[in-house]
Amino acid sequence: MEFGLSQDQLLLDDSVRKFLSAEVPLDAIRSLAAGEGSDASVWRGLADMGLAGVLIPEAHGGAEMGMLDAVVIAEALGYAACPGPFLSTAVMASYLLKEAGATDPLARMAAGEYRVGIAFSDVIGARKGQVTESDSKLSGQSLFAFDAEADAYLVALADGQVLMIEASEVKRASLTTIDKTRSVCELTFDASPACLVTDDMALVKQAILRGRAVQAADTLGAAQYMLDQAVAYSLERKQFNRVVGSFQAVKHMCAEMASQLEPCRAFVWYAGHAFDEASDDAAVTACHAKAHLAEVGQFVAKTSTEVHGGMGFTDLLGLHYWFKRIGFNRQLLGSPEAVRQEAAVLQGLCD
Amino acid sequence: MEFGLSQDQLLLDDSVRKFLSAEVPLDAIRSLAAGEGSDASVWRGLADMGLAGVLIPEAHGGAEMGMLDAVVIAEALGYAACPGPFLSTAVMASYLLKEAGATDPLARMAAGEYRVGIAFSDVIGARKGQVTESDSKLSGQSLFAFDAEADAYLVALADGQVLMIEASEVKRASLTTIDKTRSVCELTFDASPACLVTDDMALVKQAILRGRAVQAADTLGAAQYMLDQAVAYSLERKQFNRVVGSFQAVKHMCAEMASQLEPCRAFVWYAGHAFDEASDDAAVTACHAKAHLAEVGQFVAKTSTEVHGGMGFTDLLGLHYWFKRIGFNRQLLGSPEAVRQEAAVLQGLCD
Amino acid sequence: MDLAYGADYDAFREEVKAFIRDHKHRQPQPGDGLRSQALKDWQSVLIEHGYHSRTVPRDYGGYGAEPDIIKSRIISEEFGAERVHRGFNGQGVTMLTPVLLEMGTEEQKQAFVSPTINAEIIWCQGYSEPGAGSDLASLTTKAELDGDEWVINGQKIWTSTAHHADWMFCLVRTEPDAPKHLGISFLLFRMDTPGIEIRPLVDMTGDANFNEVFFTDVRVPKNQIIGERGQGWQVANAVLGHERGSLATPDAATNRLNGVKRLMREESISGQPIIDNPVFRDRLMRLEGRVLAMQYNDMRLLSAKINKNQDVRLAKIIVKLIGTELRHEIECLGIDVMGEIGLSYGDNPHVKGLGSWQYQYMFYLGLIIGGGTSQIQKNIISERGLGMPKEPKMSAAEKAVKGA
Amino acid sequence: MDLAYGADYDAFREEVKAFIRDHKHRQPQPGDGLRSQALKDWQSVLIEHGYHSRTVPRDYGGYGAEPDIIKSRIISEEFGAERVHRGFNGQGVTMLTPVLLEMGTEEQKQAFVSPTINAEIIWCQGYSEPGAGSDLASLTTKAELDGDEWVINGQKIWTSTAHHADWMFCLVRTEPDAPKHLGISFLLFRMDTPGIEIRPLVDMTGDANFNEVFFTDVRVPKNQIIGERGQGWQVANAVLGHERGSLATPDAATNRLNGVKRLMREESISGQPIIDNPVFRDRLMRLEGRVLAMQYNDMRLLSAKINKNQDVRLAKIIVKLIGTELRHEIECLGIDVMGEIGLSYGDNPHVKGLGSWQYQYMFYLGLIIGGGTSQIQKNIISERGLGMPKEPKMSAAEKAVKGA
Repeated sequence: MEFGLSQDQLLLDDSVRKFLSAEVPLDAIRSLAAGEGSDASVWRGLADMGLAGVLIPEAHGGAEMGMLDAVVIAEALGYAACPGPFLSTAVMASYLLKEAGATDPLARMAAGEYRVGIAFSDVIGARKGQVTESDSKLSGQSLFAFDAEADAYLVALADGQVLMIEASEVKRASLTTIDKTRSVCELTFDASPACLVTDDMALVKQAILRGRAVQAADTLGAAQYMLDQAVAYSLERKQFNRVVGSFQAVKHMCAEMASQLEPCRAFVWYAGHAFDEASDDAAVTACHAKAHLAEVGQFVAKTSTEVHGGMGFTDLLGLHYWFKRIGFNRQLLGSPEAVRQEAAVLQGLCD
Repeated sequence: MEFGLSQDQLLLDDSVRKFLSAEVPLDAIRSLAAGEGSDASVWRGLADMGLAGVLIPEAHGGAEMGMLDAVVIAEALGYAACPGPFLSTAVMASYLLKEAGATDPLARMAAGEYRVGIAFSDVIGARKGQVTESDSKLSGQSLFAFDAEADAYLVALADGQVLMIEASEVKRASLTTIDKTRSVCELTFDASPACLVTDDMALVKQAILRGRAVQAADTLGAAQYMLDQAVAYSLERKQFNRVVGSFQAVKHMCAEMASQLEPCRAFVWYAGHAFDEASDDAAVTACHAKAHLAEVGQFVAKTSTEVHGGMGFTDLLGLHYWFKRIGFNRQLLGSPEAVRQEAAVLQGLCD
Repeated sequence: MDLAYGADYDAFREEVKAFIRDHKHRQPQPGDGLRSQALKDWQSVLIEHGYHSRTVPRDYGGYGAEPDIIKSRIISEEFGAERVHRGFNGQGVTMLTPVLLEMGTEEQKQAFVSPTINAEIIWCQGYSEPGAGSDLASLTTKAELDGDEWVINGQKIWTSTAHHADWMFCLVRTEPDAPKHLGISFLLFRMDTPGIEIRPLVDMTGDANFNEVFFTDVRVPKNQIIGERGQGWQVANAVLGHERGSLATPDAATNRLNGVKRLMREESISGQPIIDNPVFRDRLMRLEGRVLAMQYNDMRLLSAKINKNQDVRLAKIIVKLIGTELRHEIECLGIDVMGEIGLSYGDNPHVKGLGSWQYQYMFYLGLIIGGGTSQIQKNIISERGLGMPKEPKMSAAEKAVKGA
Repeated sequence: MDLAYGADYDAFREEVKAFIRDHKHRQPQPGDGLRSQALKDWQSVLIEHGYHSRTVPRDYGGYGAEPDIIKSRIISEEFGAERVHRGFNGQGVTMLTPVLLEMGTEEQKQAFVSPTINAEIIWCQGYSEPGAGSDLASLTTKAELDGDEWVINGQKIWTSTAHHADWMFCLVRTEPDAPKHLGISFLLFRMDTPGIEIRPLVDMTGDANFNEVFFTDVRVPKNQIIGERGQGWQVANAVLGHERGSLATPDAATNRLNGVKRLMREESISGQPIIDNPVFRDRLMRLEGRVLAMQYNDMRLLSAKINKNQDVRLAKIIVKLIGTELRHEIECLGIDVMGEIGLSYGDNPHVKGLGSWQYQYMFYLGLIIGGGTSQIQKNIISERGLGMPKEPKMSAAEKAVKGA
């Protein structure tokens, strides 16, 4: 019995973190946020390490690892506030295309050469007007698709059909959100030709669940970064002739962050593992992990900013990129309330 | 423009508090909790001061004061954890009988000689089996009636009928609750003769709303007592060679209690005043005051106990009587969730 | 309890209403900046009618009325209800003018009050420093007397209007050997004095709501000091309290809460109006209860100002702590109810008229921190409000160990 | 990640199951007390089969197995699943026995271990004092050597089984002039020694879960000491850590949460099953998420014990803080969902099989406070877990001012 990461996973974690700390310094995030540069080279680097194909079978050029590996990677990506289409291409689209037997794009995806975005708004929480399909042509709007630089999109309709459409076939308007380390867009379809991938609603749901587990890990990583920064800053910064980290109030804020965050580590590991083992509780666990990390993440994001005092509010330390990434994760693929509701439905506690 | 208590109200507050601190020492509460003694002499004393008839017209022997006065009294009663049928007889029953024109019992109620209890379970949150009426005879059970020593009860049926029944006509089983400063019982009716007071559902609702405003004030008083005790104890008790009240963590716990509690003072004043002025917002305000004080009260009750350390957990200081009184108020006449739901309904935000 | 203002005040309210009706069309428009003639004209009209600088003496360009809190409140209510421009109310107006009137020389009053309230001089405030956020007494920007001039070196931070300001009022250390609180002076100087460099300080919202200001051998005439040398701390403290209360007004919280309520009624997710979601509705109601508590607390404070017979010390010092936190949480609900669309920011078309919940969410986190963090607020509440002991100071020996 | 225990352990589990199946009928019944023959017999059976005192050497009456955390876990799981009596596990068994085995003399081990694990001697623990709740080092109960006897005077508090106990293991100050931590000794004595008075300490639940114990010239033979004079602090600390973790097991939290879930499905208010109330359901789900986090954290801790290759320091020291708070909140939901009926207590018929939420709600508040308040826990977490500085000590001068 061993509950924890294997040697391989520890090595994976270590190598991803080393790569990210070299390749995604704060300056790189700033440039991207300013609309300069792109995440292309970072994504290629991650792909070279096998991360773009984490869930893709070896037969299709992937690394054929598991969801626990994806969770380990996501935690490292969150810690670094790393941009790139990991959630969309490497997790959700890879899973869905593989399961649906639409294996054509997988090799290019694993190589980091083809990015597939996710346009699931109609399933996650539809607003006025939904996307409709007629004769393999899509019409309407998908309000919130990620990422904005994808080469193609998987579009999920309310009835569970998923179609794939080349980016060149749609009108794409980039959407500004709080989080500049991720990109989002609005897609407008006008009888745009698309290709049916599956009409199995269960696959859509499973893809979303896997996305949630991975997102929980991303939030854990980002929150851990904010906690680490808060502790370090509090031991440097002085007020009233003492380092602020010697004040009981500040110590307790850090203790509260650590106390809430630390158990999340085991939680997200299990959330990943449960998919790999096809455990009965995988779906409920993914929902709970996502919702729980949304709440803990919000607490840590706010508290760490407060520990940083005025500096936390400024752009100078760049702390806000992590604050916003945590905020982004909170809403993406369902707000905590919506996701908890789903956890209840999955247990048969309500319809 | 003056938002606050009048000279008369300040005098009232002062005299009630003086009376209570003399007549309701901790030992008296202990005796009552042990099932020894009764609240009879205290209630008679309060009645002599006009408190039993606070809402009863002078023509019927009452003091003909207003809801703001009732709120001032309730805060003092809560501060002292004073037993007695103030909420039931002096507020809810007095209001309801007066408005329904059933004025016969009012003089005896004002004199403190006749206690009228409240059996509104079927309206507040019915469990299996409701009370039914046929030919002015009641059958069924009312699960949660207060107080257990009443001379008569007002029984509200789900359809809004309110009947009055003499205690001698019902089977009464005393119910143990956490709060020993209040008494509750279960009433069993077996074709028991009762007297119709009103069939106006609006009167029932108004009586409940007034009860809620008064309860909010009671919680405020009890919570203020717990805060005062926490501050005083923390300045006496030493640990690690310092009074515990000099630790920043303890100071901040007290600051948080005070910060949440202090605005509640103005809030409950207004909740009382709004009824006196028949303001449009009286009903919503009463619900909000009740629910808000339930949450703030719970926070203060827990935090004050923690500031007292192990002593807070023991019976030695008797602090738990206030803890439990606050807990009792939280549930009585509706849990915070139920009451907030009603605040939403009153504003037309839902059905 | 008497919530009516009385007949005289009702008449005054009618006056205000009439003024608004008659003059509303002359107010500055959204495009009009700090330096626009439109703003200056409007400022004059307001002062002339007593709706700005109401209690500033006529000799210094004000309206010269006796202080009357209820009239101020009525003006505030009516202008607020009609969303009429309140005139320019920068830090020069709200913070420096009271200082000048109370502690300035006759010459200083003559020179500065009228241009300040007429928006002819825009001021910025130079109090905070990087090493002295919550701890103003340890500021290190110094000024040394060299002949007839102060020579200033050092740095300020959180200077909100530095890039627009003509002048700064500033705390500097002039007596380095005096005890910390006694070595500070309150100086005034022009922002175009050589040696001043302004760097905008971008914050988490993406805007530069604040600046850093650097001083290198900035020379200021000796007489541009308010109060005596070394008394700057007392001069500044006379108005600091004013700032803390104003960060969290319950009216604004009520408005924002009603904004969330409107949002929840108007927007739907998956075909269901958000207001029909009982979990969000419960959060809304919970916040409404908290807003009401602060609203009546505020009425109590107003009443205490008028009637002066109540002890509201505690009710007052908790406002910043509770009010900023409450606003932050209201904005959070505004985000949460919108799901993924709640992430919209900046030029995102979904932000539209809904108000930028994310912006306010972050800005109010800034206010929770700014003007005394929540930790400092809780210290103050426990010490001044509840009479608990101050933090024990470290012994000299320990300072040597922990410091450096 | 490998959550299977493996074939050997699966076989062991079958053994345990078989034992339970065969012996279950012999377990003590609810009426059987601490002194009953039924309990003693059951204790013998458990020890004989290795389900109690498993790692205590055979020479001292134990089963004499090597420590095996997984086997312990399996025993725990199977006994838990079948709700089988675990035998007597008082403080003598859990806290004194490890101390005796590690630090007792051969004579002491022979004299005490076997009767202790066989429930023939019931022990109580005398650590806490009224003046030294979270601060054991400042305890003042003193023992002076008079010839061949210690003479004890002073008072203990929070002594949970004092009224049932035969013996006490106790911390007393024996070297009044030594530094605080170095002047304490660890003594054992009979509870019927003259001069001992026990007063039950009723707590907020209404029960006397604890006692106060007063000592007046209590004479104890000199050799009834564990370790050396003045080493009592180190002796006690060797096992104190063990106590803190055990107050908040996630299994119990899961059970209680499932209890609330059952309650919500079975009970209705105003004709609506409580589980249909979305606001309560959301609270339930929120708590479930928190319980799951603690459950997997616990698996991680278990794994670290087995595999010894992980740093779980932080994961371990947060358990008491988070676990007790979580339980308190679970109990609160159990109360809230029941509305007015949730107030039921004691002999109230509505309490019935639902479990006494109010009792546990208060009892867990006691546990939040007991064994190191939340404030102490947060100090420990920040200092030992995050490497933040200790509270600065007050200078001697200030002590003089604040103290006394």
